[in-house]
Amino acid sequence: MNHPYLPLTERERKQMEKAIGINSIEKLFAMIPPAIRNQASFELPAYKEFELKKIFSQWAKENTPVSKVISFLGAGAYEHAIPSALEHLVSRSEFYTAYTPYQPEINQGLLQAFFEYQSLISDLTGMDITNASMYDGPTALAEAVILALRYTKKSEVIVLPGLNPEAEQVLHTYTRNIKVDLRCFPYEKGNKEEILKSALNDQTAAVVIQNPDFFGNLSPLTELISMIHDSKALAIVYVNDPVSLGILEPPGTQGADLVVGEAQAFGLPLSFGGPYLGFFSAKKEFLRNIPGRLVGKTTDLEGKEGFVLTLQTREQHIRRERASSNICSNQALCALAATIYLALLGPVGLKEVAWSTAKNSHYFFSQLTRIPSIKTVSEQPFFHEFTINLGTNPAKILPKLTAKGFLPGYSLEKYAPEYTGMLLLYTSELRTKEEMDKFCEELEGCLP
Amino acid sequence: MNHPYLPLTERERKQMEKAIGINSIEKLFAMIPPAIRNQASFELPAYKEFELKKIFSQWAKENTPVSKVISFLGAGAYEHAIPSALEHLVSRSEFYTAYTPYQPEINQGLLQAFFEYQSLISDLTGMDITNASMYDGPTALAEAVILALRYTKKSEVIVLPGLNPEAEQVLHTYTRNIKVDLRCFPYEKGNKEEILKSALNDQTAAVVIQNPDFFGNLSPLTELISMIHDSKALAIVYVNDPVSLGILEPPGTQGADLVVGEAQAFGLPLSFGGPYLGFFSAKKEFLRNIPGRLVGKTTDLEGKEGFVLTLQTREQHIRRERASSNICSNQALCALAATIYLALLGPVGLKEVAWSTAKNSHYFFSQLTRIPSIKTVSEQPFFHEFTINLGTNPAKILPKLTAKGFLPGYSLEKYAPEYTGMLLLYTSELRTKEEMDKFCEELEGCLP
Amino acid sequence: MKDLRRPALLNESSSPGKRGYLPPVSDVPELTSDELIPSSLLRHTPLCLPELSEMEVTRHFTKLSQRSFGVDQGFYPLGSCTMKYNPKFLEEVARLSGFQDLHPLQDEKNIQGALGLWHYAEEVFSLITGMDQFTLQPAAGAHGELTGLFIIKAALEDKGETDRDTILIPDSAHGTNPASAALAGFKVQKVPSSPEGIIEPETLKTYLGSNIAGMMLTNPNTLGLFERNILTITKMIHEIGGEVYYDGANLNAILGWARPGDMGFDLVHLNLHKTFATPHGGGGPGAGPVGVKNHLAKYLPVPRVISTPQGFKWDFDAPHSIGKVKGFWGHFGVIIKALAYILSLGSKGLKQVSSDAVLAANYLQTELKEDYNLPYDCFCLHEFVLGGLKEKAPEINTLDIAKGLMDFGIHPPTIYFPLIVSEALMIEPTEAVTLELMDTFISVMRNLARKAMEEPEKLKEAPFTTPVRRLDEVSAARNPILK
Amino acid sequence: MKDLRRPALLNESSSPGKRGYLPPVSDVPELTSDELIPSSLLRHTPLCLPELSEMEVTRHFTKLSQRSFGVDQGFYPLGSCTMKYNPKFLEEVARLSGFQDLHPLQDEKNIQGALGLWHYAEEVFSLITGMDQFTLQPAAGAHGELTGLFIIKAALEDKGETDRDTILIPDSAHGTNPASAALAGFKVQKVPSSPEGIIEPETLKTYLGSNIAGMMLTNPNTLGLFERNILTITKMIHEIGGEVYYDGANLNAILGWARPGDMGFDLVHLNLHKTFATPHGGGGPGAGPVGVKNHLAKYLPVPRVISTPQGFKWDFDAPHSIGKVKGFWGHFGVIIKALAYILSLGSKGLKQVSSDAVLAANYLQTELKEDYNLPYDCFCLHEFVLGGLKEKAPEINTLDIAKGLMDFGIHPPTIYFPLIVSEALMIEPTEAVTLELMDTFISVMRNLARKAMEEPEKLKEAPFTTPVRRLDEVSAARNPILK
Ligand SMILES: Cc1ncc(COP(=O)(O)O)c(C=O)c1O
Ligand SMILES: Cc1ncc(COP(=O)(O)O)c(C=O)c1O
Repeated sequence: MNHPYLPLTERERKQMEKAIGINSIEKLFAMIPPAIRNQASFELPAYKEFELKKIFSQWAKENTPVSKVISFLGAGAYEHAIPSALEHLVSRSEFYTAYTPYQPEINQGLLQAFFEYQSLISDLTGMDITNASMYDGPTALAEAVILALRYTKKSEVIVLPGLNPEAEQVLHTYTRNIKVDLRCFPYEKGNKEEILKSALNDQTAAVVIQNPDFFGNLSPLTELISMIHDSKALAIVYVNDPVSLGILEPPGTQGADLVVGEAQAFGLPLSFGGPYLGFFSAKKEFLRNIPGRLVGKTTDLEGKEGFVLTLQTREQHIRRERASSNICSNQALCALAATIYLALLGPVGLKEVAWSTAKNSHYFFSQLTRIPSIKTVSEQPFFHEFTINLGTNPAKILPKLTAKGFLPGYSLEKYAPEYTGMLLLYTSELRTKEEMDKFCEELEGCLP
Repeated sequence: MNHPYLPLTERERKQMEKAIGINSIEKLFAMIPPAIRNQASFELPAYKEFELKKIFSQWAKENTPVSKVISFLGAGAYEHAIPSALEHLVSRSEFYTAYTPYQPEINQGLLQAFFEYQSLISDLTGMDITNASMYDGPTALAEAVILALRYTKKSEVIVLPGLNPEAEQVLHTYTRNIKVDLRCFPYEKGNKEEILKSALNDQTAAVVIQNPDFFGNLSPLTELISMIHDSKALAIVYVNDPVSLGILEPPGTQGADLVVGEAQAFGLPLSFGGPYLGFFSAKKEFLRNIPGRLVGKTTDLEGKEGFVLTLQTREQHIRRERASSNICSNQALCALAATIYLALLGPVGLKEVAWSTAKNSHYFFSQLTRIPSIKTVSEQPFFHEFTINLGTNPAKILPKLTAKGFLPGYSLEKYAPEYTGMLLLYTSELRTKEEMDKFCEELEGCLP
Repeated sequence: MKDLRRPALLNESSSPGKRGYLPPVSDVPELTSDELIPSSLLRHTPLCLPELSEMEVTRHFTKLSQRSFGVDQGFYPLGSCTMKYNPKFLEEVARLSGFQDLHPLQDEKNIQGALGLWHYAEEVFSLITGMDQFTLQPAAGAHGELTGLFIIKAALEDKGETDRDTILIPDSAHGTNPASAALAGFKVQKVPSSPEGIIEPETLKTYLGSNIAGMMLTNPNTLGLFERNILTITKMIHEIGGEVYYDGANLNAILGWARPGDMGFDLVHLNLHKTFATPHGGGGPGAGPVGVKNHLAKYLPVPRVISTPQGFKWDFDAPHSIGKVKGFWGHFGVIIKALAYILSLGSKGLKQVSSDAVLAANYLQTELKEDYNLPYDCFCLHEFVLGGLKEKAPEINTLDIAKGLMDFGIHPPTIYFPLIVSEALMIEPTEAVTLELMDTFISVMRNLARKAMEEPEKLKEAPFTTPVRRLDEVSAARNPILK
Repeated sequence: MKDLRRPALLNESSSPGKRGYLPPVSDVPELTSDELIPSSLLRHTPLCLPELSEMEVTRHFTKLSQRSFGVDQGFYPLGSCTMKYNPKFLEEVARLSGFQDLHPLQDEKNIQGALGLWHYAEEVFSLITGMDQFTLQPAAGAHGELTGLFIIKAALEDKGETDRDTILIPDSAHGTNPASAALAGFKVQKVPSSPEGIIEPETLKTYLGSNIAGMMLTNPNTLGLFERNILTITKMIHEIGGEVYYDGANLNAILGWARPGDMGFDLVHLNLHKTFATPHGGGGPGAGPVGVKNHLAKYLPVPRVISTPQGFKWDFDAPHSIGKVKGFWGHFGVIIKALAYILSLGSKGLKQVSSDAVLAANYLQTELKEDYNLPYDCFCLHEFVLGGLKEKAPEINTLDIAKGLMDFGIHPPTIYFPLIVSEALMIEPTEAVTLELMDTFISVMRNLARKAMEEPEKLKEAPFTTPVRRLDEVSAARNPILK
């Protein structure tokens, strides 16, 4: 068989068989019990490249990408403009066809890129150290909570209201088999300070605060964290769109012990939910407890600066069942994309993106809440996402807006049935005044 | 002003001005007469990248690409399947952002690629030498004719019927200012042998034969060329789709002196007519007369093999008004694409493409000519394109086929009014039996 | 004087005012920042991102790329990692806007193509592995393991067998196996391999007991050897009420020749970034779909894609599910590529993949065992493990051989793994290799064996031709500089 | 032993049976090849294309790319060539299927976007240059020259002034100018530059006569100097009935500061691959649109795009046209990129482009003239020409300096051009340069000047760090191996 992905030819196969001393490839598989071998066959068609292009294009066509509509949907995955240069650079095949750079001398490029990534994320979060990436935000959070439990040797974790439901669910899955009392508080249960005040106790290992929270609102981190520290618990801040860190005071300077989150917003396409990019930053006291890979700077035998994977004794391939985590492959290429994104945007660009999303959302909020039947849900400050109450069943409204070419936000009844009628709306920097005005007009027209 | 394409900052500009000893950039332009400077201003808007994406996407959307229809349009530009790997490799920025490799030591990659291109094209055409590319087929032909005139010092050129009209027009433009008698023969004027027999004389510098010709037909090159050589004229063979050389005996082994043509079919997108790829092959006796760049193999001071631009004394930058041509920038990246195409296809793949187009066209021809009112135009063998006579005014028929999602070939009335009713049809390897049958059915339905 | 070929750190070229990209800027009526967000929440700590033009960013990362080694750069026989060629077509198809620009929370109506592809991919993986049901949610192999172990946990809880707290794992296993088991709340019991490098039922028997929740196995194992007692092993585990987990990292050896489902495995993960040619990305993203037999299907993560008369839908209704193991649904971008790869080869092609991979490994093993120790001397499957130099060159160890290879443009094999072979060199050529390349590799390896005897001091200093020479890893760990 | 880092020739890795791509294959009822095409016409000579897998092709060309030097690799101050940064966005936009997959002969109805873009691009070029009408047909700068000269010829014939057979060209001109003039059937008369490096009316006067068809000029000229007598010069040529042609290769110096149309030029070509950032592609494709004043518009090549109430149309109706200078319409793919570049900068940005390019050139000139001869010591525009080392190192010439630069990761400037400066080093930093890079370049150039004195033998052997060392060009030309 000759195929573009199979470089050996029949003649070469024969030649190799001869060198090995066999007369048929079957010999090499002879140790597989016949019962198994006889069952192994299955039928799958083979298509040529140009046929597959048609097949996959057809699948692609049966979807409506956000680029073809006007989207106000965020809720944990955030559309942003992606620079062309990013696409170009991240597609360099030296990067994407490489493995984890275990062999530093021929992989200085990747190692330096991850080192840059660690530096940039540490700068943004205001933390001492950042690892080379996690699978995504929710798993990063789960690992942070596990770290906190192990580190503090306490067993209770408080999750303040407003944690992204994806993250909350993953946290539940990950902690189901360890001794922990996970205390999650619903949004209605009063404000975060009050909840914290009553819930904190000497068994509290850590408190999880998402900021901006799932509903878009901002919390006074400094105050919350100081309460947490007063209880000798660790403060874990979860960031779902780190663009916010361009204009918000970083959790690190406000005392956070661990800052984890989802960095898809840094130049990764929405991609139907993945691959995304979990980040994990910590104070340096947790250096030997954090999961994942770390790249460090060192020198070579001639004294030249270089980069290596370091502190690997924390990791599964060395410490096995006592490792800080089981993570092996991570999201390296996504971390590279985020690094390129930040390098292209720079401080001014990132601030522009952050302010634009914030300005758009505040304008949008003000226009929407002018509509008489629409109710405000919260008085708290928000960043680029907010919740309104339509005061009616969205199932009657949203399909009409969809038909007009809008992706009308996230209907919170999916989050919890008692939230029916509430809509979570996100405005990226791509949205224009005209689009938002149009949406308000159409929405008003749909409302009873 | 700060812009992603302008790396200097205001502070740096000031610093540089200071180093130069000026206090304003205006000083550097002071030698431009004020009258000119005052007129120079014009207004053009500036858009950001994401805005331009929208603007250009809009322009793109106002076109119907062949990928969205079923195309039987060839007539000098040929749709073929393009491998993904080609796109990827030709987009490596080391290649596309480089200049002509005047400095060989840091450009061995480009030079080797052009050397490979020369080798592959020489192999295909059966010729001794091939230059590193020309602007396109038509200009390559014009330069070949000029070479022949200069070389033979004779003044008459015979153009056998069936030369692509684009090439013919360019040939006219290029030769209008030199002493030449360009004798072009219309298609009705009998067969090529007869024309040749009567037209050849001792003033004939060269004869131009397109094979397969514009109407798709194949000529007996060996016989024609031997007649030409009997008259001491040069035989110039023009190839408009070199895919044909995968299965046809090469012009070189049949005696051609110069083989030139258009190699767009080797992996270049249709791109609305350009950039394409002119190729220029010759017998070695013309080595010092051919236009364009040549890459040669040599050794470095340690004896390692390497590549350089060579025989540059033919070229404009050295010989100036006595150069073999004025060409400077050529179609380097297109030649690279063709090289990658041929490397990916290999002899088997290229033959498959050639045979598939040939089989499709012969099937299509047989099905079309079964329709009673459709007439055959020629009895000659053809390759992947052929002409039929609709026996009616195409203006009534073609729009209906277009509305059904077809690009129904090339209406030869555009070529010459007396050809009204004739249709030139091309079938690439991408066409399927089903598509051809459907076309026949629809066409028959449209005919009176 | 600066060496321009060396990429500086991004910050070193930063200069205030330079822009690399101009993002869209809001066009709504201006409000002051304070009216938007209380100043107490705004950033007062300076933001130190670098300021660079597009050209500088492009040059920087282009330089970094040229100091990296991927499959496109050359031979990459990194054992266990299956560094096969990543067809360019996969990249193109995954970048279609109809895939790439989908928000995970869009209405099912508008993502029928994505859901259909998803569903089909699950079916295809079931077919290839002989399993009943698949989840595509896990992000990588280790994550698949964790998911599988969560499932085992959930099943045990369901059955009230919570005192089954131990997972058996061979001593040759990959580090993620014990680490995943621990993270899922299990104890780990190591099972020693026999002198033939495989698990013997006799040995296994001694570890069985009512505390055993199950066993994790790779087959072929990390020595590249097929666990030929596999049917006995899975039967033994089943008999004591355990589940058997298949670590799919080595599936590349047996495509079309054997299926974990048929061997008696209850759970399996795939490494799409190994077996199915999706690029490793310098360390990720991968994808680690998990397949189970029917009795475990109800525990799979939510949601599942189901086909209904009204089209494909997400199904969240799974009361026994372990829940979610990551945000949203899985690595869609990776899954597309794997499916495209599978469909370009079909069942016949996939079997040829394994045939060629195994043939290549045996060819190399045959040729290299003259100069290098081969602790398990028998036919291997897709990879084999050498135990350092045959003729002991006292100063030279496996690390030196690895470094020496770099000077010939070859990526070193996996070294010092599996742990049960001393001075291990774990070599996996994959099917994506030419005979010419293997012959060159063989001659380079022989040459290094000779050098180890003749010029050990020199080899000890390799590599010579890389942008940096051997790096001081000890001081990197002792005094970590991480930003 | 093969060095895997050295790319072999394609044929050397060929092995019968390997496939790199599987094209579509016809599904019509089978006919024998003979029934299709007479066997006498079929290929009997073997076809020697290489047989390789996709992986090998990918690795081959990836290796070749890594042995090539483009703008993305580093500083590229190649004078006259304007090696500015090629924004990545231009590539993306030109690859849209709605542009890339258009057949040139499609119905006008289905290509309104393409024609609209074309028409707009013509208008934009007119605006920038101050010309009246543009053709986008020419394939490159030299091709634009040829087109312009054909137009002059046609106009002369029209007026019956066929004895105007001579074109005046400064001695500093690029080689394509005289070569194009000759190819268009003109005689060439060289006009010497003054000691100040420009054309003096006094000198010019002596060449004027009734045989003069016109003059070609670059402004700023190839020395980077503005022809400050330009208004006098164009007037003088017009007075004797000639046309003045502007070689636009140096337009990057004066965008927004001066327009050839306002200087009195009758024809101008643009090098989109220089001034407007379309990539050079390792030697092409470029594009060389030609603009003319109204009196020459009727001679422009056919077809032109016209805007009608029914939409855009191709207009072939031009009885005075010179005809076509290339197949179809022009380098559409290149034109898209140039327009995208122009619109991302706007008029203000374009003026800043030239301001920065000129500032950078003057900065380098100021800093380098200490160690290198500066034959024309005055402010330059976008480039300047050095005349070798100031302190004569007898063994070292400009070629050695060029080769020496390579070892620092810098592309050498243009050398030995223009011909009127001995040991010429023609330096054009463009606006796409950082101050940091220029300062490094300056220190490298100083270092080389020192080396020329201190270690001339060493410098004579440079480069040392490139994949090959100095190549034997003499034997390449004496004994040409071209395949
Ligand atoms: C045998 C084996 N198991 C598990 C893994 C972990 O897979 P991943 O890196 O995708 O998490 C690997 C990866 O190298 C492996 O080789
Ligand atoms: C001054 C000048 N004129 C003309 C040309 C020719 O342009 P092209 O290479 O596009 O044909 C060049 C190219 O270097 C040039 O520098």
